[in-house]
Amino acid sequence: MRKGVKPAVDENSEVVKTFRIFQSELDAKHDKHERLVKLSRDVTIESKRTIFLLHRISGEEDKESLIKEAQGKIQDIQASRLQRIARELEGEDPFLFHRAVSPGLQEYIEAVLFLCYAAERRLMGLGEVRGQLEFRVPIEEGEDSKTKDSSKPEGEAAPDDAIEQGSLPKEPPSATLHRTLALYVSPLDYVLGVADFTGELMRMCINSVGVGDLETPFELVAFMRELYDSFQLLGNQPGREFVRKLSVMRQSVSKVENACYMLRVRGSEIPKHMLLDAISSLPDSAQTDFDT
Amino acid sequence: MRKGVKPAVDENSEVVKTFRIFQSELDAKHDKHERLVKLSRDVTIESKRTIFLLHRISGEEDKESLIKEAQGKIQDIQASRLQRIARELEGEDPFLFHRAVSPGLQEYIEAVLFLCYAAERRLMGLGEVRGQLEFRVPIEEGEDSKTKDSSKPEGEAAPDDAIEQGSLPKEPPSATLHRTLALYVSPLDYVLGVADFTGELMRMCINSVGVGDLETPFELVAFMRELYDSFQLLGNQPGREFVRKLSVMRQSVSKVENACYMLRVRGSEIPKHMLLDAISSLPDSAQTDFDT
Amino acid sequence: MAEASLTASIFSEFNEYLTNDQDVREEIRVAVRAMEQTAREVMTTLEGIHQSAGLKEAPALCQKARKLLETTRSQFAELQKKVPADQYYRFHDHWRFVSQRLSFLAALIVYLEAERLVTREEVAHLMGVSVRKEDGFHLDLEDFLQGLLQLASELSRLAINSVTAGEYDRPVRISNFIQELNTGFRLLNLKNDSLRKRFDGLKYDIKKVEEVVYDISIRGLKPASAGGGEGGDEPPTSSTGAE
Amino acid sequence: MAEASLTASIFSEFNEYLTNDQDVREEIRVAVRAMEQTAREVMTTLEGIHQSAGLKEAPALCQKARKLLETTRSQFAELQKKVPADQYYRFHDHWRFVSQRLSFLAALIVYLEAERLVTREEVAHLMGVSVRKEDGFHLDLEDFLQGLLQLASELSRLAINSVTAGEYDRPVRISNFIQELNTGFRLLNLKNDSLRKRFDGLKYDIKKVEEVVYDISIRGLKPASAGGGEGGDEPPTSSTGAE
Amino acid sequence: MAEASLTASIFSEFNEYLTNDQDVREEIRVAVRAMEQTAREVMTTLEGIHQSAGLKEAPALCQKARKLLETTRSQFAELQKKVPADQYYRFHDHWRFVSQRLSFLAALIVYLEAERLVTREEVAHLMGVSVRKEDGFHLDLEDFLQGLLQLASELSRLAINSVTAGEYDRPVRISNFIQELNTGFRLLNLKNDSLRKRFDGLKYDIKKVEEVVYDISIRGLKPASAGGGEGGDEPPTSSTGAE
Amino acid sequence: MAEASLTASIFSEFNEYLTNDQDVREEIRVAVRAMEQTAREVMTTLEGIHQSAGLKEAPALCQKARKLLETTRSQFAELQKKVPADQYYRFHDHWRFVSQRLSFLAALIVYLEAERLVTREEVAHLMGVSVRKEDGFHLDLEDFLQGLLQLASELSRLAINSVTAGEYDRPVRISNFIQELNTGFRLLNLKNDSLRKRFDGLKYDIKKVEEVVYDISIRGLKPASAGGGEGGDEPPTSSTGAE
Amino acid sequence: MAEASLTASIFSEFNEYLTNDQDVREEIRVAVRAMEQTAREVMTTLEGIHQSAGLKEAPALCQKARKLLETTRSQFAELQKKVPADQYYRFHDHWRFVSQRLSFLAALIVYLEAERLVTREEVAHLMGVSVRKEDGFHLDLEDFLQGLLQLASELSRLAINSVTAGEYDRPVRISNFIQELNTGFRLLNLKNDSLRKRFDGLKYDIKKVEEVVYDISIRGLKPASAGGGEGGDEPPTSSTGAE
Amino acid sequence: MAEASLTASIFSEFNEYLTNDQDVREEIRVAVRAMEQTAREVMTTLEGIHQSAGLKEAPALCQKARKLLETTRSQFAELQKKVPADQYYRFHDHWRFVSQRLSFLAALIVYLEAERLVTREEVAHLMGVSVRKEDGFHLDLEDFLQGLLQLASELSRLAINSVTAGEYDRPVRISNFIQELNTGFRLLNLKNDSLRKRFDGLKYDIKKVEEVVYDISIRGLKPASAGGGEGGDEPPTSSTGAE
Ligand SMILES: [Mn+2]
Ligand SMILES: [Mn+2]
Repeated sequence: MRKGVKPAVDENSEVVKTFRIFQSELDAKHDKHERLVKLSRDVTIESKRTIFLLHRISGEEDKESLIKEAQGKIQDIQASRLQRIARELEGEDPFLFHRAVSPGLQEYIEAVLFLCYAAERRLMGLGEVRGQLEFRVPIEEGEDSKTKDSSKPEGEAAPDDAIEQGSLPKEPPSATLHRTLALYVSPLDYVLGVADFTGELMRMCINSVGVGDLETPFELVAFMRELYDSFQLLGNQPGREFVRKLSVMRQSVSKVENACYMLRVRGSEIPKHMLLDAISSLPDSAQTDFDT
Repeated sequence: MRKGVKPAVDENSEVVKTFRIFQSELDAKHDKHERLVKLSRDVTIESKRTIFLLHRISGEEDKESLIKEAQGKIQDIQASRLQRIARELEGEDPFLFHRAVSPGLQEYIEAVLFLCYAAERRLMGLGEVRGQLEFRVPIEEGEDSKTKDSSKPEGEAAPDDAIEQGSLPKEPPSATLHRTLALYVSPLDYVLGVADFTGELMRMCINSVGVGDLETPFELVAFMRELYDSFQLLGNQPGREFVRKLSVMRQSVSKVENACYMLRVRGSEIPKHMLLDAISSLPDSAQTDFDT
Repeated sequence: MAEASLTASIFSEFNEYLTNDQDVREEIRVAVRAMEQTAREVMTTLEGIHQSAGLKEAPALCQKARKLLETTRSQFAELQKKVPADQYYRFHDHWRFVSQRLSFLAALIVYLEAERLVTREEVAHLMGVSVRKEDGFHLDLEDFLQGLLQLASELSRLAINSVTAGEYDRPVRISNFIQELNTGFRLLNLKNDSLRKRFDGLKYDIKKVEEVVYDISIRGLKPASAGGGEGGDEPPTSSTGAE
Repeated sequence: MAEASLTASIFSEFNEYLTNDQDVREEIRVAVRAMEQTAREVMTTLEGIHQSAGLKEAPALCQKARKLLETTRSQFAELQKKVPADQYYRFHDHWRFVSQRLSFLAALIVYLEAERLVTREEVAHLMGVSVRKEDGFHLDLEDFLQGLLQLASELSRLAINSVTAGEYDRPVRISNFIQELNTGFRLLNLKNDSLRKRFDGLKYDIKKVEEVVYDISIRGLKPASAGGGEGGDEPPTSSTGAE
Repeated sequence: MAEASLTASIFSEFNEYLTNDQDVREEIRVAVRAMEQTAREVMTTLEGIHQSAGLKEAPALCQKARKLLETTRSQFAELQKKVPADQYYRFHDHWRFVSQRLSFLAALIVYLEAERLVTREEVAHLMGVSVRKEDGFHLDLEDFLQGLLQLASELSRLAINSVTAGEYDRPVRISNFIQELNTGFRLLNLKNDSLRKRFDGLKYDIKKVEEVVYDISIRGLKPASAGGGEGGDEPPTSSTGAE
Repeated sequence: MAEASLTASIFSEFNEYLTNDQDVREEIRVAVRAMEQTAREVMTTLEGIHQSAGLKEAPALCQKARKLLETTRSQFAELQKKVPADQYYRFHDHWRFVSQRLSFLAALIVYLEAERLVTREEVAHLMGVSVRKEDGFHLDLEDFLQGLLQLASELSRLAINSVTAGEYDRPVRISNFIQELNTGFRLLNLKNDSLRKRFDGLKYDIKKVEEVVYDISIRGLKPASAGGGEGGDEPPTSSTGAE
Repeated sequence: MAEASLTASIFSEFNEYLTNDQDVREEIRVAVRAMEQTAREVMTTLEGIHQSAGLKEAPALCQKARKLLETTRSQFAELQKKVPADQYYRFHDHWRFVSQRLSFLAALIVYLEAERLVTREEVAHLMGVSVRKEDGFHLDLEDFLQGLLQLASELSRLAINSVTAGEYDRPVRISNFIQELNTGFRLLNLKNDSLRKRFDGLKYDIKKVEEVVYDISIRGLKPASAGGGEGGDEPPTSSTGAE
Repeated sequence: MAEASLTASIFSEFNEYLTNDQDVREEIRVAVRAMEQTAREVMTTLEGIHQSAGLKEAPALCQKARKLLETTRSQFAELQKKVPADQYYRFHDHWRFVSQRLSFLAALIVYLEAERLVTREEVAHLMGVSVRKEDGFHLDLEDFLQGLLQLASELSRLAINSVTAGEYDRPVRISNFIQELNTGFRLLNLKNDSLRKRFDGLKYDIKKVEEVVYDISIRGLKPASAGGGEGGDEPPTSSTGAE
């Protein structure tokens, strides 16, 4: 990172010697920070794309294939970026680089929760989220001591072979020695991820109104109220972020309540079976997912 | 100001007819406002230049000629822009366009006070300021009623002949009938002008330090403290402007006090006559006026 | 020292001026507060029109409101006494809000009574002031216009509530009226000020009323007479009637 | 030096005072946090009314909420012990928010149980405090009023959700109740403070409920009994009856 | 001294530059104000389409609007003259708003005339500017896109009003068009800026139009032809009539 | 309707309370304004010490200032009458500023007269109020401390001006006094509030005075007696002695 | 309902976590407050060096300060117990400020005693913590660096006051020391954070000290030995001596 | 559908544009960071001139600094490649700061080497960019001027330190140079922006240098040659010596 031409300093000075040590320590930290910020940004982008994909579900027919695709994407994120983040953070205080990693992690949690809800209509717990972020990695030669060269990212092509996800063991452990590498997920990141996830539920509701699904909105409003209640019970946690997200959540719940209200009010005008007929004849609104 | 092509509206509608009246009333007001803003801006620029000029005074030798030049400039401002403003405002509630005119007026007051102080070392009162803004104008034909065409500014060349300043009567009234046209100066504008004027006194002090004038700073600090005291007695008048200017004034006084302090401290090192000798040998700092 | 007292004497004159200024303002504030109280009472009375049974009682409510509003005449007279001649705009900010409010209320009363736009003269007359700046204490044009924009807002709410009360023709008439107001305002070259900002809000009021008219139309509830001379082909009322 | 230590002794006396003050604040904060926790629990319980099946369970929910709310009595008693006599307003900011919240919750319970306005006495009684400032620890009037405005907001949400749950008469009753609240507040001479600001928001709650009533009216869902004596020509009720 | 005057001459050159800069800004402001006036007049003309009888007159209104809009060509030419070559983005903020507005108006005219999306080239041509940044004075892409989002909003309003005017096929076509716009915008990788914010609002326009289409469908008001090439099974209008 | 009027009667009772409250505030404001005027007059009198000849006249100025300051006794008595018993802290914000100011002025007078720290009792006595919260109307400790910090600021200015006036020993004494004040404040356990913030500013006042002392030291202007027992090798005093 | 309790149970786990978190933070805050108190006392002691007679007493003051500073060892041990293993950076913000402060104080003591830069190891040892992140509770490098920058600021003040006290050689030595510090810091690639911001302030400290050295030099007060090996031609002391 | 995919293709083209824009910004940021690093290294080198022995080494330091500075040529070339033609001002904020910094450094080097003002052409040449806006990537005039003001500040510091180093003629020459700069800037008609603000600070730099010159003069340290062509009557050094 540093360049060849250097300004003149007296390298014999005690102070200079000391600061040279400080310099390398700070540089190492900043460099790692930069790498993590970049990885986190990538995780954010990929997670957003996964969410985007799940919003394309418009009925039972395309549901399965889209969920499968989303699962694939999530596994990709886990195996590549997140595992790399885990390596970078190995042996570090997990909170030292928290600010660098947190945005990506929260977005990932949002995506994985949304996937789980889309597939199984339930809230995925923190334990399960964490379980999916335990990687089995082969013990490299001379790695019994915890040394590792985290400054050079390993080749992009390889990781998929080398890694198995904790939660999805595809094959029995091979003869090579393995160890577990866990990416720490803080409860706060999880909870804030849940808050964002509520926003996606709101979009899912509006989308399902668009495709004439008259059940989902009412299911969603109940589930979201539950989340909101639980969240509210946590109280005004310190940190502006929490308060802000609680208020965004209130707005999301309110939007879904309004949507249900409109459905009920509109639906009241003609008998139900008529309504369904009428709805199926709407212009092709399958593309109308309002996700952003 | 309005253009030829018009959107279609039903000109027979009562509402449209009414609003056409409103339109012309509003347009007239806005146009006058615009003209006044422009005049005020010009007054500001010219006043600033006058102040700039007065800062060039570096001793008794150039003082007289520069003051003369500044007086000429002030008379120009009075006879052209300010008289035009007075015409625009004739018969109007002076506060209706106050916001348009006030910045220029305040800057003008600042300039005229600074000129008076530079020439006579005293504060010019509001009465005197007002007196200089009473114009004797010939009564135009058919002008016995107060009508006037204020929308068209009169030719630039003429005014000097037609107008005599209230405070500087150059010749006895001629045979043509005259009337007095007064530009209203609100006490608040005057007081705020005084505040800005203090800022110029501060610059004058720093300049005089630069040219080795050891008396002026001490004179100025006394005068400025007096102004500051008087100002402070007025209290926290409503309006942020007043409070802000009071605080700027405090800073100016403080700067001048610091300058006097430095002069005293520096001057303490060698006997006074020596000091003057030494100072006169300084590199030519005549150009060093710090005005901005 | 002589000089010191010169400066001091110049300033003591201002102190007097400023103190006097504050006194005047204090008196104006008291006068304006009374007017605001009146405005609130008129508003409370007219709130009745949004009640379920309210529109039928509109004439009675208007009469009562007019009566209450009349007290502003003496209140304005009182205010006028406090304000030095030719200094209307020096203190205008103090009563700007209440003037707008009263203009709105007068406009609402006139609309409810006659379904027409109040004139500036009417409002000024109600307040006992002039319409012309030249006469000193007057009704500022922009305040009057602000009042009209408040009227539009209130009428969009009335459109909603008149449907609730079963009056299906009123929203159509309100829609026409607001459209006309809109056309009027569009003639004005507004500066980038509070009036312009409020005017930008007018489009939301219009949209709201248009949606109400839409709801009525699509359900075949729009009275044949209401749409007036537009000659649009009415929605097939028969089919709705057949429901 | 002797003088210096004099200064020191004076200041160390001050320090005692300031330290004590901070301790009091710390204790108050702890007490208030417990009250906020209670308030959150009550709120979570009452949230149930927005669920589809919730309104039917309202009595049970209210009973549970009342029970939870009762714990605030001892919590207020605890708080009261921390606050030095005559210094209620010195520390008022600490519990201002929770007082408002609890007033709101009590008002909501009373409304759900009896569809009427809670009185200040009831709320004060529930909290175990006085209504009179003279008694030291009391329920501040403005806090109580803030609670009522929060109630209006919650009821406007309830109006929406009760339609979703198929209760078409409730919005009409809510609308009447909020109107009444509005009339009450209009009588008050509010300062330009946070209460006034919140009150200005009331009109949006009213408008929202009016729009709900509008939506059910235009679709003929408004029960004949609800609107009372309006006698307007109802939209084709037959179709609703056919559901 | 010689050197001093050299410095002076260098600086007086700099000064020319800076003074000129300020003059340029003033001139740009004047030019932009004229363009805003034109935009307002075009808008007033096109407002006519929302009137009951307006859609029938759309062709005439469009023709008139086009004529008015043409004056912007010379206005843009004027503006272009003020802006030094290659400094478009130095002053862009000055005309950003009016560019968006004019893009919207051009898009509305083209839609009303041909029910299709205006191209960026058309808009640029109308304004007499280039579409390519390389050519200096051009139509900024983000401004153009903002204009399209304003179009969506206006069309959702038009959908409502065309029902009121008895045109039941238009909302369906508008719905298809807005959906397409939405699909287009979703392809964009928008930053978190004002464009993204405006785009987030698009979904409400869509929802509104869909509700109109829904309302028409369940009442059997959707003309058979309207759904056109979509191949959806049309709502059997007979069955609705049979209700 | 019966219920409505019940609500009305409850609210009108509230109104009485709120109106009364506003009246109290108005009266307090008037009383405080008078006190501020007095404070300004005292300040203007004491400003004299910064004039070249001022320090010599300090005793006379202090006497005059003391006399002026005495009027605050009756003003405080007046204020006290307006403030309901036990509600000192409800309205404290109104006179917080003027209390601090008057504390400062009293502290300045005492310093000028005796070069010592004023006590809280002295200040309270001057104002005719108590020092104990228990007695109702009192001098708030934090207001008093704020006054002392203002004193430090004023003295740092005085250090500058006394050098200008040729008094070279005063800055040294001021420096010692401010250091002592600093030591005192360091004993306090300050919250993170405005007092702490003001205290953080004290170090700049100290630094400024230290720089003044530095300036006179390095130029050999510091009187031998002033620095007390330091015994440092003085800069060539002979040259100063030659003046 | 079963599902509801699933979500609820997931969340109640967090509630526990968050409550526990708050408790930990509260305990940390208490511990940190004690450390801040210690730091204030050390600072108050070291303030003595700025007093006229202070520098002579520096050794005694340092000894006293060292003793006081030692109590932080047990305080850090206490703090360490509160902080869960490996969560140093989770709560770091709480003691960041006091760590910087203590680093500064240790650096000041070491400088006064030996006129050399304190090492990170020394500071960590004084606090009883490690220097290596790996060991859990340690001295953060950036906190240590912040402390050094605070030292530079304090030394620039000391340069001023040592002149007042007649020590003319000290500023020169301070200047050299700060220059060296500056060279060291320039080697670091600082991010755009608070450390960088503080470092930007270093240049003002340097300038201040340079000005003091200038004042001494021009008056011929710089001791021959002080300038050390620079070999600059000293100002003609003879001419000054001749004054 | 066909049309839909047309829309899609249009939009995907738009998307390319927007994505590209974000990439460009990222690349620019990286490029600028490298330039800032270079600037820091040049600065560190030039810091040497303030050291006691530094001025003698100025030529060597300048040579070294020039070498380092040369790398900015390729860095600017790199940057230039990232910035699309004619969009200089779209991204200008990214490199505004570093341009100013580099202008300052170039100006400092030239001053140290030749004691004259650098020209804009020289700076632009050093950076490998044009001086003319028309050429696309150029050196913005205001950035260049900011660099000159930074130079004035640095020179005022150098004046102080050159006295410490025993160079008594340099401050006089610096004073003349800064005066000239001031005269130049006063010719400019500056807006009320950051440049004006920085310029307002120039007068303090001037005052500082003048004080140094004053100090030298009264002590008879000003070399006869220094005042050079000004023709002022030199201070009779003998007379000072005679003191
Ligand atoms: Mn999201
Ligand atoms: Mn000025």
